[in-house]
Formats: sequence, C-alpha cells, structure tokens
Amino acid sequence: MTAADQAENFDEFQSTAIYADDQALTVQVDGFEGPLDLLLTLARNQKVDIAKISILKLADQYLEFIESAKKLNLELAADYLVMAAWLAYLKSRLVLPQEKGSDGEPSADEMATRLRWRLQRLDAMRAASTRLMGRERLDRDVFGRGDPEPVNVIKLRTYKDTMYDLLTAYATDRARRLGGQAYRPQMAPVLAIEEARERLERMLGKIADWSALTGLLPFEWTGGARRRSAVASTLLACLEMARDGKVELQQMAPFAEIFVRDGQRAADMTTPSPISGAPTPGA
Amino acid sequence: MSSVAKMIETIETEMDAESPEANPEHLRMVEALLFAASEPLDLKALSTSLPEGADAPGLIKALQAAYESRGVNLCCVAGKYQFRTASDLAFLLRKEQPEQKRLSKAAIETLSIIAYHQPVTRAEIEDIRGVAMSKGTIDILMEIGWIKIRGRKRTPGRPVTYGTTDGFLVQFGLESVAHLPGLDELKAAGFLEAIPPSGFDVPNPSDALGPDEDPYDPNEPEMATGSVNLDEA
Amino acid sequence: MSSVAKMIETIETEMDAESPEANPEHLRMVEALLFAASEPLDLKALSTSLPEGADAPGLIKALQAAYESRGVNLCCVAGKYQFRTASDLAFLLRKEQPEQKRLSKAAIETLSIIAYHQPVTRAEIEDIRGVAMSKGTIDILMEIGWIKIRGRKRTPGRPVTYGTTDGFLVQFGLESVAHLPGLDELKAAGFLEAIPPSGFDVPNPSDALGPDEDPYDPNEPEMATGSVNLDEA
Repeated sequence: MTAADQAENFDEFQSTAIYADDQALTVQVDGFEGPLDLLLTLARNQKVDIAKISILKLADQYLEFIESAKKLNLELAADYLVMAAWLAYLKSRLVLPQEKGSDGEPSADEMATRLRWRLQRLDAMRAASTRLMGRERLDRDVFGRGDPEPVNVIKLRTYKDTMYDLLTAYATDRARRLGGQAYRPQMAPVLAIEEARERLERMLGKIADWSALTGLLPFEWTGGARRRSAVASTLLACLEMARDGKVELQQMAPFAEIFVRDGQRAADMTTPSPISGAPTPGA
Repeated sequence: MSSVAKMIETIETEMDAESPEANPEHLRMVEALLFAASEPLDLKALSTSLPEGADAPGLIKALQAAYESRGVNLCCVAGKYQFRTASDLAFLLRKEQPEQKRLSKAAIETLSIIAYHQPVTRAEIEDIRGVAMSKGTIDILMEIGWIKIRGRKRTPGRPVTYGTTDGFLVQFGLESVAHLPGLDELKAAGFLEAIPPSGFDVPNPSDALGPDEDPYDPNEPEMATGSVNLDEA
Repeated sequence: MSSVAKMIETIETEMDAESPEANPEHLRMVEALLFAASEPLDLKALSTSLPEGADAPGLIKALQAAYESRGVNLCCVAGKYQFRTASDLAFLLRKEQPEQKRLSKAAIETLSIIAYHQPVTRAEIEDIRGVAMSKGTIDILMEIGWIKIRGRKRTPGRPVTYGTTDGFLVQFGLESVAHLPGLDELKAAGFLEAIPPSGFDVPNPSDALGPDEDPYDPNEPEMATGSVNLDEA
C-alpha cells in the first residue's frame, strides 16, 4: 500500500468517525470519499429521488453533521469545512427572497440545481462502477485456454551473398596470402658495405696474415653477380677500415689480388709479405 | 433425440443461416488458431494464417454461433477474438484473486470515471468524485495496465488526459469502450457531458483524440512536463 | 445440408450412441474445465469438479467424438485429457519468418576456395588460406547446403574432399563450376591487380572426380570414419 493510499484511508477514517446522534440519522461506518460522498449518503437517507431532493434540508443535515463532529472534537479535513461554508452560504441565499442575478453570478436555485446534478452524477457513476466491476473478469470468472499452443517461428534464412562477394573473397584472400610474400623486400643481389665491414671486423684476428680478399667473401656470395657485388663491397669496407688503421692492404698490380691483414697485428710484429719484394704496407 | 443433439441441431441451423457457405475446413482452421492462441486475435491476424479468399468475419460469426451455448464461448474483446469459458460456469472455475489485486474504492471509482468519461483529466475526475485524488490512485491503475495517458487537453496548463487500455477491455470482456455497461443511460441522462454542465462540448468515451486534446508525447520538453506536475499536484 | 451440418450430425449420432444420457450441462462443464486447465486432467480430477453422479468417462467419450473432426481434438495422453490442435492443422501454428544473412568473412573465403579448388581437403583449404579453420566454418556451409563431402583423397589418412553443390550453383547463378571466372577474367573484372602476385594460379574447378580421389561412401567402415576425425581434428 502506498503512502498516498494510507493518507486516503486516513481521511476515510476521520470521516467515518462522524456520527449523527440525533434525528435517527445513522451513517454507515463505510467511510466517506470526501464531502460530496457524505452529502450523497445524507441525500440517500432522505429516501427521495435525488433529482427531487430538498437542498435546504440536505444543507441542514450536513451542517448538523459537521457540528456534531466538532462537538466530538474530531478533526475534519479542510474540504468538509469548505463544503460546510458553501452550504451555509447557499442556505442563506435560498431562504432569502430571490434577488435578480447580477452580472453572471448563478442564482441560488441554479446553485442548488448544480449541486443536485453533481450528486445525481456521482450516484450514477457509482452505479456504473458497480456494474462494471460486476462483469465477468478474465482469469477470475472466465478463463482463456489454460495451456495455449504457441506458434513456432521458423526462420527462413536466406543469404545475400552474391557472385561478387564470392569472387571478391577468393581474389582478395588469395592475393593477400600470396601477395604477402611478393611485397617482402626482395633480397637484392648486393652485399651492403656495412654488412661487409661488420663481417670483416668480426673476422679480424681470426684471419691469416695477408689473406686474399677474395678468400674472405661470404660463402654464399661466391658466384656470378653476387660475387661481383661482394668483392666490391668487401673492398670498399677494407678501404674504410684501412683508413681507420684497422687493416693493411697490399696489391701487386692493377686488377691483381688484394691482400688484407689485421692492422693491429701489423703494429705488433713485422711479418714478411706473402709476396717477396712487395712494397711496404700502407704505401 | 437427446437435448445435446437438439442443441447441436440448433447450432447447425444457425451456422447454415449465418453463413451458408462457411467453408468447413476454414472453420476448423479458425477454431484451431483461436484455441491455440494465448492472446485474443484480430481479423487481420487470422486472415494472414488462413488460405487466400477465406471469409474471416463470416467464419467468426459461424463459430460464435456454434459455440454460443457451449462450455466455451467465442468472445470479442478489444476488437479481437478469444475463446473463453462460459461466464455461467464461473462457479466451477473461479479462482481466488490474490489480495493485492483488490483495488481501493477510490481506485475503482477512478477507473470507472476514466472508462466512461475518457478522455478525462485529473481535475475532471476530482470534480466528479468531489474529492482530491491521491497520487497513488492513478499510479496503481497505470501499473495494472488498465489506464494510460492518452493526450493533453488544449486548455491552460495543458493537463494530461487519461483513457483506458486494450488490457482493460480484455480484462472486463468488452468489445470496445462503446460497449461499457449502462453507457447509453449515462449519456442520455447527460452525466457524461462536459464539466461544468453548462459547457457545450459533449465528450463521449472514445479512443479517438478529443477535439481539444493533443496526443501525448512522453518526450515533450521539460516545460510541458512541468505543467503535468502542476496538474498532478 | 452443408458438410459442417453433416459433420455435426455424425457427432450427434455418435454421441447418442456412445452415451445416450450425456447430460448437456455436464458436457459444457467438462468442456470448460479441460479448456481452462493448464495441464491435462484425468478422470478423477474431472470428477471432483463435476456435480455428484456425473458420468466423467461417458462425457469424455461424447466430447472426444464431438471434437473428432474439428480444428481442436480432445486427446488422451497418459490417461489424462487435453484439448490439442488437430494434427493436420499443425502447420497453422508454424510461422515462417524470412531472415536475410551474410556469410562471415572466413566462411565466404572458405566457400570460394572450395569452389575453385574442388576437390579439396580441409588441410589444403587451410594451406591456401594460411590459417587454421574453425570447425564451424565447414559446418555452416554444409548446413546451408552449398558444400558437400564429395570423396576421399588417396593419400595417407584418406581425408575427405569437399566440393560445391547444386544449391551453390543456384545461389550464385552459375550453370556449372566450370563457369567460374578464370584468372584473366578475374583480372579483367577488376578483382585482381593487373599483375597478380607470383604463385597466383586459378584452377579450373570440376565436378568430376579428381585423379587421386575416391567417391565418398557415407557407409564406409569405422576405420575410415576414424581417419575423417583425424582429418577434422
């Protein structure tokens, strides 16, 4: 139950506590849903058609009712008091001779008619409500199929893939796989100078005194165009290293074999040239 | 001839009368479809499952007639069709409703007023009942799924208007709000007329938007929502 | 007299024959009870709900006869009774929902390789694609019905060979696999670069058994099946 419901029920409780202790007017302890509800109950007690009810008498009853509640020191919700004030005003106008209605204000009779009409309407709506709630309700009075048979949804799967998709997949997949190799930097048949120099530096100290340059070529670079490249690069590397004093070189004649030896070792001792009568190294 | 046979003969006669050409195979199909479904089905849903050219309205009529005096009836609720146990057999099947479902008197009255007066604003409901409404009343009815916010009145403050749902019609076994019990009497007596009675527009309970009603847009900007709160306060 | 009427007459006759005194009110009750029940009911359960002295077995028999040729039948399952849709109308409770899909990248690549390189084994597909294949890929293509196991390779382990089906030809609008475009056509159509990577060859696919391929016999003895598993693993 929500707080609002409780509040509403509390209102009911308050109005329920109102008893009429005179005129044999007994109000059922049902609780009232506001002043209009109380008025309707009072009107019913007049046992006349609400359409023909005496509003004057009704106002009296209501006001008496409120008075008795006050005597019992019952706290009344504000709207009951507002209704009481309004009814007192209406009563005073009803008993006074009718003055001509000035600037649109409804006459006392019109006000009484309006109140009567509202009571009738509330009464009619209550009756309609009872009829509505009296209907056979689903799952209380009437029942649907207790064990319904659900509809099986079968998915009819179709594929949007076309010939285009198939060929694209084939061509791109295979091109990617094979093309991966094609784009790998090709091993150019050239021995880089840096590579040759690195190699030579590693070999220094291990090579024989005055080794032939062509004997120092990498084993896999000993044929064809690869050999030419290896010779050129190794020679250039040797020249660089000779400049730095790391090796010494000898060549007896143009295009003749070039000999290499460790520059460090040359400084330590004097080894005879592999070729007698060779010019002094470093010349 | 037994009374059952007599009963069946009556059905037979009625079926022949109502739709002389009701295809028996199509009848079986509609019967199966409606029996199997857990929810009411409308003519459109039935038609999509039936062979082309099947006369769904005619078949429904024939079935309704055939089941009229049976333990199970074919009812029209919220414009859809559903087999339900006959209401006079409620005593046999009635199940106690869980207590929590019991609505307060205020909630029942509010539901009825919304049903008969829709579209109706909170202020109008309060005018009829002569009492301020606690916020919980509307909430409960919304939660059960019997009422909904259906629009806004084109009056100052643009108060939201309430109406009943299809779920309400299904629950109370009503074909449409036009079939509310006693609606015609209330209308004839002028009790469904606008509030105050001196007004000239006559709102009938209707699912269609009223002449001074805008459709409800839950994504309306803040300002408009503010006016709802004013209305609800 | 319509056939429905005739049908009803038959029921009537049967009902008279089976249980001349079937109480029509009791019949309605059994009908409603069975309809509303969430599970099949046995005679005992029915009897406790029916008025004293009601002949439950007789009523059931009468109802079964009455519903025999209807869209809904009263069935007996394990000694309990239940209304069920007539079996010949089961198709009404099936809804076919079209759904458009696309193959995954791996699946379409695999399919294209199978199409071009058939007959091809799983290991060969993996070799061509350069990646291991998930078991699901072949399964999906088999399920759609675009590929089939067409034979076994005469190599150790006798791996199964895959090929495409007629369904594949229909989907891709091919008259035969021999009509798949060759290398030059792929180039001309822009699927391949003008200079394809070295080693790119496009085979001429064929439905005919390969030179080292045996036809597939799904009933081969266990041992052979074992080798399939090795292949698939």
